[in-house]
Amino acid sequence: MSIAPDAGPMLADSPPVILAAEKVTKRFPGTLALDSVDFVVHAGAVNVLIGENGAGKSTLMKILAGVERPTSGRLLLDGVPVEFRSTREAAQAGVGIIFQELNLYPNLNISENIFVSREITRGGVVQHAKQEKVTRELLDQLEQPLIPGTLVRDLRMGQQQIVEIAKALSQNVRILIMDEPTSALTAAETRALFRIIDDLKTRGVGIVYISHKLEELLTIGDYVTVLRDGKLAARAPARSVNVPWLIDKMVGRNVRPARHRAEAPGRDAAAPVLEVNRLSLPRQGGGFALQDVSLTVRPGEILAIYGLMGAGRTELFECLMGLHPEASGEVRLGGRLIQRETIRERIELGLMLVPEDRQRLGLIQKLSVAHNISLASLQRFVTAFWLSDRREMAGIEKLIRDLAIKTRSPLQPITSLSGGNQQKVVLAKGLLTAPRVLLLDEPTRGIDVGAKGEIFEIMNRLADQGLAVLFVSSELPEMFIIPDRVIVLSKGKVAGEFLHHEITEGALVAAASGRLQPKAPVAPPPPSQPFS
Amino acid sequence: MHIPAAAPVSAPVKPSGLSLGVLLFRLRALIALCVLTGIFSVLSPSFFTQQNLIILVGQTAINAIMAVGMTFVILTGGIDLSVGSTVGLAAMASGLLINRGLPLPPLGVIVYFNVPVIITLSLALGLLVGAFNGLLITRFNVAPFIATLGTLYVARGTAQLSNNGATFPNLVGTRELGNTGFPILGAGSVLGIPIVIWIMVLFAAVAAFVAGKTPFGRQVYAVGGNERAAELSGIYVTRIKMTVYMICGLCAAMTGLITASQLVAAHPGVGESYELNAIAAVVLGGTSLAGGRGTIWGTIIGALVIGVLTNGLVLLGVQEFWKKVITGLVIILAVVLDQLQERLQQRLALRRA
Amino acid sequence: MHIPAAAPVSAPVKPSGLSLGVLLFRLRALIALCVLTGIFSVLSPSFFTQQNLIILVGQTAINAIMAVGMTFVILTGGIDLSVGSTVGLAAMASGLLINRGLPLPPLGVIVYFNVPVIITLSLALGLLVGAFNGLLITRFNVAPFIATLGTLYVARGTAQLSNNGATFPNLVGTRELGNTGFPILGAGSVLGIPIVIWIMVLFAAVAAFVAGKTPFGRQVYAVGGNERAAELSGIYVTRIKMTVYMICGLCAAMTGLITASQLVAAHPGVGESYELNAIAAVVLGGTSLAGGRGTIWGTIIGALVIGVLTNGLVLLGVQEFWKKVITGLVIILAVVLDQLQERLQQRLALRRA
Amino acid sequence: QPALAQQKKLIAIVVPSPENPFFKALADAAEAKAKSLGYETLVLVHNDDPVKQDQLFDTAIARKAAAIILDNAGADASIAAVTKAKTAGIPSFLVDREINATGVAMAQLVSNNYQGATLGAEEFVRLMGEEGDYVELIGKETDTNAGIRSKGYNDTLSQYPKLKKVAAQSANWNQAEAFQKTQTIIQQFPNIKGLISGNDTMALGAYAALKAAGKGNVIVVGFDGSPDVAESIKAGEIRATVLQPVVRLSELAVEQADQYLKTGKTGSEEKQTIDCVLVNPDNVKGYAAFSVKE
Ligand SMILES: Nc1ncnc2c1ncn2[C@@H]1O[C@H](COP(=O)(O)OP(=O)(O)OP(=O)(O)O)[C@@H](O)[C@H]1O
Ligand SMILES: Nc1ncnc2c1ncn2[C@@H]1O[C@H](COP(=O)(O)OP(=O)(O)OP(=O)(O)O)[C@@H](O)[C@H]1O
Ligand SMILES: [Mg+2]
Ligand SMILES: [Mg+2]
Repeated sequence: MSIAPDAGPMLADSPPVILAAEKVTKRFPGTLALDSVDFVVHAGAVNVLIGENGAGKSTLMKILAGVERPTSGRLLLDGVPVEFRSTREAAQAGVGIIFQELNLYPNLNISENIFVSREITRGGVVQHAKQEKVTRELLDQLEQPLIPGTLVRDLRMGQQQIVEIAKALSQNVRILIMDEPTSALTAAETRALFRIIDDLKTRGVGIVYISHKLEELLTIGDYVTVLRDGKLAARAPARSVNVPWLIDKMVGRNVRPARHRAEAPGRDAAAPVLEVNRLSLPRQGGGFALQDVSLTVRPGEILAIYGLMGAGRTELFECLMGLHPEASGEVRLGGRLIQRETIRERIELGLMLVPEDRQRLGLIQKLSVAHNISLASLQRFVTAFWLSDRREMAGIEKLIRDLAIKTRSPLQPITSLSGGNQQKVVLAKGLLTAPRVLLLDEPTRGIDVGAKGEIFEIMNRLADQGLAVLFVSSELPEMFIIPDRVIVLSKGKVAGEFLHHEITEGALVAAASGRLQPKAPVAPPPPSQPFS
Repeated sequence: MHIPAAAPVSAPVKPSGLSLGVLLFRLRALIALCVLTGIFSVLSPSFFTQQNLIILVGQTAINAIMAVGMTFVILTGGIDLSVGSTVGLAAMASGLLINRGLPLPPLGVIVYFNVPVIITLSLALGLLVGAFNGLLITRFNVAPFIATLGTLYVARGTAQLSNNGATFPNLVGTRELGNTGFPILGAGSVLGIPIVIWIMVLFAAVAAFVAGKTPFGRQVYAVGGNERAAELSGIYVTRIKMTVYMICGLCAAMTGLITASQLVAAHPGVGESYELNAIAAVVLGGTSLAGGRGTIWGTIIGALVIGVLTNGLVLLGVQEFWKKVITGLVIILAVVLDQLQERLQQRLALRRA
Repeated sequence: MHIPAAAPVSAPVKPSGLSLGVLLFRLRALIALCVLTGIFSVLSPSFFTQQNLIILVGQTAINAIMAVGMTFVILTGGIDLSVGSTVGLAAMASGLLINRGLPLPPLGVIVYFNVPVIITLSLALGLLVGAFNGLLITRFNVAPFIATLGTLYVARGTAQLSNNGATFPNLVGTRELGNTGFPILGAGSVLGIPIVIWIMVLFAAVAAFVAGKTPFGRQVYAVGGNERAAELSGIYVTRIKMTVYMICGLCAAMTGLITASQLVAAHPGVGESYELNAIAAVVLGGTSLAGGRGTIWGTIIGALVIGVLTNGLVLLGVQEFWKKVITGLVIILAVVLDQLQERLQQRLALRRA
Repeated sequence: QPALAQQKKLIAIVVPSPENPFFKALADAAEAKAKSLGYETLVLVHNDDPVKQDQLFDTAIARKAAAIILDNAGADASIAAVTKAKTAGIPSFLVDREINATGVAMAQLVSNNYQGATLGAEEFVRLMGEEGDYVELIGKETDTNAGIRSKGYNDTLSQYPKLKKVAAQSANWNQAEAFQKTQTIIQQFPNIKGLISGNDTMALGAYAALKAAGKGNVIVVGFDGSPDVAESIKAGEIRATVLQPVVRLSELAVEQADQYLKTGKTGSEEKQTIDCVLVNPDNVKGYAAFSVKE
């Protein structure tokens, strides 16, 4: 098989190749997603695949898993040419995949999701009990105490991703493809996953691992393959490379690392734009999703909400948007009390949420990129009583440029965009409404370093323009750089609040896990207090 | 955001999971059923008599059997408008086979079958119609609504052509030809219960088992829940869809045989607009037309609601036009009641919080 | 996985975006339309005559106008089975107002309106029926299928009760009462083109504009595409849904008025099972019953396909039963043709890439 | 073929629904007659939808039909269509059902539904022995003939105090519906002695239900005189039906149409009614497709 220029070192003492893609090219109408790419999967190793959003990673994986067929090029299984005409055939060959966009059945429960089409039966009867037992074992491995009988519809993103992983683990595969498996996982959950990956390695399973979390890649990766614009950019053993190398190979240009911007003078004097006072939200079937949450945000401030999954961060945002009428407590926007306002009214008042689950809450899959972006701001493009195409398109194209959304034309169906670019589209929709307070729930999920940098830059820029930006993230590293202030939620309560200079990993983790006594909320910070 | 709201109620309830009480409570339209029964029992002395209840259930059976098949189709997110015509077609087939036999021109002979064979052949015809629908929907991916609408016309037309618009009368068969006994299907009874009812029970029980306990059943729900995911996780979506439409065709044919047997005649127009009743029963039973959610027992309850209503209104001798109005209102109220009960449940759930 | 496949074709195409040629080519069922027209022109000399074409389009209009309203409903992912009954109800309303006037018991007077007012009132009634559907679907979140099925019965029953089953005859009005001229709506013509056709064109044009060019239209597509996402983007889903059902009711009422005016009589049974034709037109026109995809012009083509077929088969004097069979087959073929053409296009697109 | 069509004159025959043997016989007879008189024929079906009927008339006009034989879709709702044809110079000859207007149609030949109903009722009375409970099945209530027949029945039956009508329901001319409704009614009134039906299809459905319930001896009387009921009468099940001389009707209509086209006048006044004939075991042997030889 052909060897890429700098692939020399890695073939020396490398374990055998199970699956190889040779000169694989994939054309979509109007896009060349893959351009004669070579890729190999080593047995008992973690084969990392990285690249910018839209580089072609998922497409390549879909080809390995039999979802898509290559326009040209071929696959070799144990050196023998093979053709996967369906995921079924791929699975029979021992290829398992965890898709980037979750593929679950909301109407079925966890164990049914895991065993669908591979049910455990006796005499043609499905052994639900048995399935649930196995499911519980799998979930224990993943350290997720979930009830196998819960409907997947009622799970949140992170939990759904766990189910996907469990599903893949339940079928003993020779090759396991993971397309951004940790995008919705917390540090703890990720660690659990890594333990499992190590275990799989020892059992000789070849793992393909895609992620945009570069540090993570280097910790578990054995071999790194970099794609750029559908071409093979580089290959190397993981130990021989570092983050700057990765960034350089995948982006080509040097990306400005996310920075904490210089504080704007007098910001702290300004009146708070958003005040939340003793917000509480009961959870169905007992307990509170949120309990007496109070916080204030000033114009031009970036406030991060940190916490573990299930901490209630998403609910906090949902309450602010008015999705939970049963919530109690008061919310003030620019001093004005908000209670009965509809979502539209809140948007017009300058509140905008970029939801965490882009597929279910963010996108209209049947509309084009353009129409998705303008959806929340149509009124602004109305002349007389119809839409002005020209003005609408102008607004849309500006954002596509600002956020560097990778799409052939604004009229492309949204489904044809890569995961990360879809995320950008949702963000673009939010920005087009010209909000005063922007609520970003996991805005950097599934976004490449370059784009992440861009998004943080945008957040900084918006803050400089006087916007208040609240963002939820499960990524510790992000906490140290961008936010002026971090509020940690734990089990629905405010478990701590830290100013930029106070933020340390230990403190955040302690607070998130509820081990730290919440000090009296310090917000708003005293004007004298200098930022560093 | 009523989508999640609906979830707890109409999710495929696993009997194993919860007590029968809860199960019943969870079935849609049950309240409506009780209320209606109550009202009619009060208004008409002859309603809540054993005899009438048997007749009522018997009349319901015809619709229920179709609805059972329809449930599978709707669970996959499809729909079958052709059931009514299939009823007519199967009826005519049985009529033809009994009165005329099967002419085999090449051999220059006419073959007469005995009743069991005739029934089998007519049911097979139903399967065939279903397969035709399935083929259109899977191979040529025609939208189920359109595909089955087409079949609705084709099958009806064929039924009418089969005897050039005329009825096959007096389907008693003759001893010499050994094809007597067809009327028993519709008129006979075992242990005092009409055979029709036994058939309904059989179909319902088997269907409920298949839907709830077999891999096929799970996969039907899966296809309805997320077809693309189903494709990707190796389910033979095409095969599943083919099968559900064939099941639906089979059930419709069964209904056709029963009506023919009851009327002791095969009328080419029989079954017209039955599809609406069947679908109504399914939806009243809490199955979501979007697919993926619903139960067979729910469907049976739905069919009973319609059955009780029709029977009761006849007993009260309500004038035809008022019948229509009342039927409409009840159908709507049945579901509204349901929604309210559901919300109540949620309110309570929160209260408990 | 035809879901993404279909997207590029039937996504709300912005005419500005592409040349009319491409637009037409993209409209579903167009091929079927051309083929049919061709066939009939050959088989029957009197088919492709100006006179017959006008008649044909006029007959299509009745269905097309309903279908236009139905398109909006289906775009939101809903369905309206009650249009047929609404047609009957509106017809009876106009009949009542012309022949009997509006009795106001309290005042002990009977008010007679002139034709424009009568038309307005009847249309308003249509809006009312739509609002009723919308209310059930949004407030009480009853599944559209069931809600409108209920309304189907209620509205039909009411129509029949309105004159106790009888027809309102001879709707010419009287000069003294100043309510003459109603028949013109159905019989009159402007510039040699029947008013009916002008109405269809008007409705279609306005609808196409609304669907393609206004925020409302865009939001209709959004609601059909992903209701929850739409809601989060600040769209008043409830309001949108209410509106589409009211539009649908209005269009149905318009059809009712036209038929009453053509018959110069209001028959309580008029419009029965029209809903199927309307829905068929919409789906033939390439609108997805799942919502979010489709165009008004597609619907018009769909209606024309049905119209040409009916008219052509009558001209040829095809025997009734065969008519059914052929109609069914054509409906199916129309869509199959479409699928093939679509695949071809994609193949080409890839070639070009 | 088209060339030929130009020479031959066209007669359009518009009927409700060939699914009902009654209308089928009507259409067939008319068609046969017209062909024998050297016309081309075009049989059209309106399924009781006046709008469809109106459209069929448009088509008939477009086809330049010489005359239209019509079994209409509504006494009032059909006037416009017939008028339209008249103004287009096409004469309409109505059979079986009248319209509520004169001077638009060339002829309206109807069997005397009222007289027929009276006939049936009298036979029913005789069979019942002038006493006992009975049920009436009414046709589609939006249908003129359903009303006339019901009236004919009741005007006669109400004269016998010992005859008690325990239930009256519409079964919309429909066999299966008649079956279910009868099924329900007879368990409500287990000891009914007779059932009189607005047409034969309903009578057949009703009798099937009665027989299944072991009440085969209940006296059932129908209306139309369809072959199936004739068979049933032969088998001693249904007791009697009222035969409408539909074959005669439509033949007459075609003859008058022919005469009008040749001479410009029909030779008979517009409204013509022909009396119905009772069919019962006595004369059923002489029955053949909607006609009996005494
Ligand atoms: N079905 C499709 N039709 C058209 N273009 C497509 C389709 N699927 C993917 N593409 C294009 O192929 C390119 C690669 O997409 P892919 O999903 O592989 O990117 P990716 O590397 O996975 O990005 P991300 O990190 O955001 O997931 C993108 O430009 C995308 O727009
Ligand atoms: N312990 C729990 N029990 C039941 N439901 C939970 C639990 N934790 C979370 N959920 C549900 O999951 C959804 C999202 O949870 P939540 O908003 O608390 O997570 P989060 O803090 O936003 O974390 P993330 O946003 O990273 O998923 C909510 O609908 C919530 O009801
Ligand atoms: Mg990807
Ligand atoms: Mg969250």
